[in-house]
Amino acid sequence: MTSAMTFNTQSAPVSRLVLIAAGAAALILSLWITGGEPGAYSRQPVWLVLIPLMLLGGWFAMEQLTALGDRSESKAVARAVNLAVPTLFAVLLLVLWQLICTGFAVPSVLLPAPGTIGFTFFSELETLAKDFAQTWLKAVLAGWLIGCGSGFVVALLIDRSPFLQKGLMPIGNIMSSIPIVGIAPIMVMWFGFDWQSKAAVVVIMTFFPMLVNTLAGLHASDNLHLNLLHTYAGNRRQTLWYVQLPAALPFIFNALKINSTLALIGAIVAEFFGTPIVGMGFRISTEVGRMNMDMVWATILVAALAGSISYGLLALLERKLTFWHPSTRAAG
Amino acid sequence: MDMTVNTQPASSPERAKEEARKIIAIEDLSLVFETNDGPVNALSHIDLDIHAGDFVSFIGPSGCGKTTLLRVIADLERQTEGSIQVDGTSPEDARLNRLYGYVFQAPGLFPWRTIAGNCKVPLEIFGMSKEQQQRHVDKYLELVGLGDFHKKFPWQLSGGMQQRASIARALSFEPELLLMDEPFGALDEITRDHLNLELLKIWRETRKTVVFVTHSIPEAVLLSTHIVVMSPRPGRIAKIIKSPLPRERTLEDRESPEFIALAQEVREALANDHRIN
Amino acid sequence: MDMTVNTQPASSPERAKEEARKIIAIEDLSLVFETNDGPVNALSHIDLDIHAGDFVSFIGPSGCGKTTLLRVIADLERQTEGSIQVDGTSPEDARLNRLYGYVFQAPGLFPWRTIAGNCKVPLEIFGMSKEQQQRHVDKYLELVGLGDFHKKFPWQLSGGMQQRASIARALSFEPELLLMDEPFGALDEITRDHLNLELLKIWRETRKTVVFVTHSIPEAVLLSTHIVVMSPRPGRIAKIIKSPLPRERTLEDRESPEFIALAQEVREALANDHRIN
Amino acid sequence: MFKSLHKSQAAALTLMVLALLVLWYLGALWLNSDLLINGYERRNIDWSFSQLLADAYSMKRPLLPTPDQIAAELYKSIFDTKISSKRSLVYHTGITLSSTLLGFLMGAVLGIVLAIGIVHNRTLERSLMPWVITSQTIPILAIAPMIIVVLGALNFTGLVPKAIISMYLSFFPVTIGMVKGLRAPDKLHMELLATYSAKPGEFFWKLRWPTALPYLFASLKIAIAASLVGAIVAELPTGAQGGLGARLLSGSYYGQTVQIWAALVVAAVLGAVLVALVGMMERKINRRMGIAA
Amino acid sequence: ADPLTLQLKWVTQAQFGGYYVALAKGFYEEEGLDMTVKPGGPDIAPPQVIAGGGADVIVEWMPAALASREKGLPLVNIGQIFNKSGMMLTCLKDSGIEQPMDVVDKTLGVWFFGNEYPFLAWMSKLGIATDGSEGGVTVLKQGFNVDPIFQGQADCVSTMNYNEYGQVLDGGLTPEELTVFSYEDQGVAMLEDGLYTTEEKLADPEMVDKLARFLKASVKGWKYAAEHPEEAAEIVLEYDDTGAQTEDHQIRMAKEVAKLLEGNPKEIGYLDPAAFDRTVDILLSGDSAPVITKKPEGAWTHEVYEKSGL
Ligand SMILES: Nc1ncnc2c1ncn2[C@@H]1O[C@H](COP(=O)(O)OP(=O)(O)OP(=O)(O)O)[C@@H](O)[C@H]1O
Ligand SMILES: Nc1ncnc2c1ncn2[C@@H]1O[C@H](COP(=O)(O)OP(=O)(O)OP(=O)(O)O)[C@@H](O)[C@H]1O
Ligand SMILES: Cc1ncc(C[n+]2csc(CCO)c2C)c(N)n1
Ligand SMILES: [Mg+2]
Ligand SMILES: [Mg+2]
Repeated sequence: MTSAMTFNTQSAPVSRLVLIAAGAAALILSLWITGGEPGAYSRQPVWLVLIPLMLLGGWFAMEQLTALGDRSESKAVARAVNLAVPTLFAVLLLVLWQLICTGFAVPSVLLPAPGTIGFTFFSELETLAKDFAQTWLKAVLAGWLIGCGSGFVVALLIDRSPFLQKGLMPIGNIMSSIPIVGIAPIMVMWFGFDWQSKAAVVVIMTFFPMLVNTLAGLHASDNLHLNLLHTYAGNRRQTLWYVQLPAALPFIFNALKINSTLALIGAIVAEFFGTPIVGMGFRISTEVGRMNMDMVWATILVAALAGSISYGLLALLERKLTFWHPSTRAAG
Repeated sequence: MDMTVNTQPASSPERAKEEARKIIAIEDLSLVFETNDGPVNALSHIDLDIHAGDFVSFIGPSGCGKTTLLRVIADLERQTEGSIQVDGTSPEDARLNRLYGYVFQAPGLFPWRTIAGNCKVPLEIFGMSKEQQQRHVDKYLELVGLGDFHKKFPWQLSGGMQQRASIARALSFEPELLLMDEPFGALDEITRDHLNLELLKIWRETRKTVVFVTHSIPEAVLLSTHIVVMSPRPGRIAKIIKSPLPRERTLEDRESPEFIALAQEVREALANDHRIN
Repeated sequence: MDMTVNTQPASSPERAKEEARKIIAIEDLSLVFETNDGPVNALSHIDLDIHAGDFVSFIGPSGCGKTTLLRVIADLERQTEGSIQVDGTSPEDARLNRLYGYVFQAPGLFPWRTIAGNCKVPLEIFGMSKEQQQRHVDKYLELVGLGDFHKKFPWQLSGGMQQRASIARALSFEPELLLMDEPFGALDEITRDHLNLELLKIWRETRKTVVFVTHSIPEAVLLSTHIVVMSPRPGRIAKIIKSPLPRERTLEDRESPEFIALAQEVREALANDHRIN
Repeated sequence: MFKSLHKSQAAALTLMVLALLVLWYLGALWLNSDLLINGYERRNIDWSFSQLLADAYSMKRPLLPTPDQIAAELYKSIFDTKISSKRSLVYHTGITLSSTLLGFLMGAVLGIVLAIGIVHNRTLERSLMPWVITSQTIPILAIAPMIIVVLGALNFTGLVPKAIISMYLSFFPVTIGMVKGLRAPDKLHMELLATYSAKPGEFFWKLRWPTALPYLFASLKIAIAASLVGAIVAELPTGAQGGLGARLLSGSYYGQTVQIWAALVVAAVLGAVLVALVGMMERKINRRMGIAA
Repeated sequence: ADPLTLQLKWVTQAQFGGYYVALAKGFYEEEGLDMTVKPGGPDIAPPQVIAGGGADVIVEWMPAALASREKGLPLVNIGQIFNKSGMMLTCLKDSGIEQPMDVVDKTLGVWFFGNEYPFLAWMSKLGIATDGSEGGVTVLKQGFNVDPIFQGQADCVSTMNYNEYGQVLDGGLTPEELTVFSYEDQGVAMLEDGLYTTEEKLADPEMVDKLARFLKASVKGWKYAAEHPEEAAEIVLEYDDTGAQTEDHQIRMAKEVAKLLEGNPKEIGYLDPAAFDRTVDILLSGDSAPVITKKPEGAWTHEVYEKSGL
């Protein structure tokens, strides 16, 4: 059992690190050989051999790093590995992307190279920041807060009323399977071009996941715990506070996390249907039309960063608040 | 089946009222669970009186309705027929008056609270002052041998320690009536012996009434003033045995002839209509 | 602590080899769990030999390492020091050779399989033919009193019935060595008695070796040829008691003076260094 | 008892739907009357409340159409039009449905395969898992046209690019759910199989897979709804190739509010039906696995 | 027959009637072409499609085509179909807009996605700021329709005279209630629908030959469409996969589009170098948001036109 479940590598940590370095060197080498020369692969397909080689080297390095992390007893090392492996994976993909773009001289109007995107990202920070403020700080945040908040409150309100639940849940389920994109033009019609209409789309998108999850969470409390509160003649508020809410926390966080990515997508989609001339959705669709694909991808980068960071922060908060949950304990 | 308590005839007019207040009075009580497979007769025509200061054990094979009967007393389940009075009122009123403490078969601690925090839950709900809470919790955690574990979380403790914590929680608000559903089932023999003695001591000193579910014949004999032997399908009372043992008991009593005879009586009552499945 | 088996001195040169093959040989074995709070000495300097046909019980307070020791034998845990041989090979090889059947403390049935389907899991994995599977399953479910419950799903059975099914599952592939971790803990006394007798019969008839963990002194005395009394912090063997009782035993033996004396010996060994924590 | 439960569900639902309808009509009056009054005043027409009422419920380009207007449009484009006609909503539903289903299938397979990889390989878990989550933070609508253009360049046109966008949205819940599910087996069950020295394949088929099935179905329900969203999103940039998304877009393009709402209603019903179908499959398998209904 | 793919700039509608007529009437077949016409959509950028190899020739507006050229995608105009611009800004008189300078402080709906250059050029010419600063205009990215003018969200909306302007009228506004600024009249008009391909494709004589035949058949289609707008509209409706277009609407569009074909010094399809220079000059003169930074070289060719024998 023990042997079947743990990673088995014989090599010592030092030789492992050497191998990792070798993998990284192979990676950089291949980039250097072909990187500067647009169209190198089209002219000399031999160089393509480097790509599987590089992927193999990278994979090997990741495997070694993983083994290192799994074996190490120090928490710091484990944490560093947890960061390093996905980073290496991303770097690998980026290098591959860069190599293909330059090596095959892919037109930048089709797919810009990551280097170009990175450059644009930093040189256009100001524009990107304004767009971010418009779309994320206003529409997404407001919509997310209102949507999650109202979903939570409604769940609390109908938790004890089977009648309301029976009536509302089927409707809620149908509503949550409506593709929100369809609602976006209507919201623009109703709430105008500015961020309010985007926030409205976000509210609708986030409301139902929150409602459904919170309700499920409130029903997920241990029967024994409910019985216990019953024997104490605890009232509704006490039952909620002592039993139901803590048990619902993992569900609530689940919805918060899902919603954090949904919200951004919703806001950007809504901007597709009309907006003032600022915002991430506006930027994307406008710059596609202007063939500035580097700017498009820089905006996508901002979206991915914002989404990942908010997801990560929520996950962190979740671990803090649900430290007692078996899944959190297993992970920590 | 029609059986009344044979040792303390509740209906006898000559019983001195002051001697023992009737805490639980059950008359011809039945409970049927409706399930997909059809009705289950969990309890059938139960008659039982329990008086203040009694220590009553329910014993019987799995599925005979011990837990169900305890839950009816605690207003966690309602009978489908017959009547029950707890401390002269309905079980619901008794519950609302916070008359009893219930120890479940499983510890049922909140994983998000420390051991001390768990014991404080009822105290907080009953609106006890902070210092008083602390005093009670300290006292009862000490009693069950968890004095050093205040700040641990339930999942950092063994199953037996968790069960002890749940007992401390039930004791902490000093209810008049203790309802305990196999509280010591998960413990090793020595710890169980120790807690049996502690429970006896608390019972003697505070003159509480205890209703206790167990699978262990020696435990039932050691602790009880009355042993209610139950039998299944439908769940009913097969026999009620009054213990001749004095209130003061020690572990050594288990070797005494009275003890062994009583245990044998219980064993026979149990075996009487037992078949395996 | 350094303690060797006092009843069957493993190192004694005069032991007749044929008399009993050594199935388990543990020498100076220790196991330390590394936890966040620091290391836990679950097992410390264990020396123990178990011979073919023995029925060995581990008894001791909660947390003394009974389960851990059983898990080391089963290759579910690896010692940090010392050595262990199972049937002359490493525990891992013994496991790969499917030498033993393990009954866990909880039933651990698959909820998506019927009772019969659950018993078939090991047989399927061992590549037994369909009819043979059916024959084995029929036989052992009958044995544990579940002959009528083949097609039921686990959650349609009481806890005790589930535990019996898990015993049938371990027996079904007729392993030479049975490792049982408190298999009867969840059963009521009568059912427990019945299964104790069945287990004794199987053991006698098939000449299996059984290693058995229990909390119950009478059970240990009733079943075992050797009782290993363990004590906690660090987990170690406090005493190994060889039973003078014959292999043929009945429930009535529990009233015999030898039985009572042996139980008292175990109780004293247990009480010797027990304190409540 | 079962019956009365059913009855009260129907009663509750009816009541809610009725309440919703009343709110809807009130909302339509409230939203549309502003526009109308503006129009009256611009043209200096005297108007009465009854006229406003009549006009608000029969506008050609209302801010909020009434349910009966939507129903009429639905009737017209579903029953009064030949199914093969491009004006039939059934035709467009068929287009969307086919890419939804194809995308759902691909997403489910991809999701399961990823989850199996992640559960069985630590390196995959560490390298892939964070990016699986990040992938969903990329606004799909932003990359949808690019995917379609790039795939078009590779000669994938019509159904496949749309299905790939559906797949992009639907693989995620499946991966997350299946990783959870494949890790759900009790430690006890894992150890039990270890005592049988079971092989990895046996661990998978006898334990991990059955344990993961409930998780799989829970995520498949989310995935099929996401897949529908993906298909509709993918129909927006290629707004001229049919499908419910194209109906939404052209409705928006020509200010045909009623057409938008009709397409929305059909999309919602389609979503509900698809989720219900997955639910039915779940119940069927649950029954076979003996899990209580 | 030789396969050839055309990518349109927008959804199937009478704006592209000529190509659909040529397709339906078999003009392409006559020229030995196996023609595929791909409709576009709100987020389909035809230059991207041709860069990815998804089309051989595209319908595009000149500013967008020249912008792509600067971005490294060498598009070349091989034939100009529309000779006049149909784009205009339609404003509510109620908002107090009579003169161009009246738009100051108003909210204007503008199409982006590469269609914003004429508007920006006009504002630049008028000296009105578009970045939201004091004394400028508030610009909205207009969605797919003209609703903002009905719902009071904008004072002016962008319209094509052959399409959205009609929708404004359909929506209940009368020409008397509206002020219309046509970019053509304002002197900032740029060449709209033209046919573009890449330098790479033009280097292949066989492709040039195919394109010449394509141009010839297309122009034949356009002439037919201009003469028979009702029939052209009918044909367009047949090709519309969304089933959302209406007959009245398409007939009107076909008639209006026919007017944009007029004014070519030679045949339809001939790119007047003077018109090209005008467009380039306007683009270069815009000081805000430069579309192109230098005069493009080789951005058009008459090779295909001449080879087509028109
Ligand atoms: N909620 C319920 N619904 C249906 N049947 C129930 C329910 N609760 C208990 N039962 C049934 O009622 C009977 C009595 O159950 P109960 O739990 O009281 O037994 P018990 O004596 O406590 O058994 P054990 O010793 O195993 O705890 C059993 O047959 C059980 O299956
Ligand atoms: N995986 C583990 N990690 C850390 N400590 C462990 C682990 N498993 C067991 N222990 C510790 O090792 C000691 C022995 O545990 P073990 O389960 O063997 O006790 P036991 O004798 O079986 O007790 P019980 O009678 O309660 O089952 C205990 O202190 C326990 O807390
Ligand atoms: C999002 C969006 N972007 C641009 C246009 C403008 N546009 C592109 S092609 C064409 C011809 C119209 O018939 C027009 C107007 C639009 N309408 N919607
Ligand atoms: Mg019970
Ligand atoms: Mg144990």
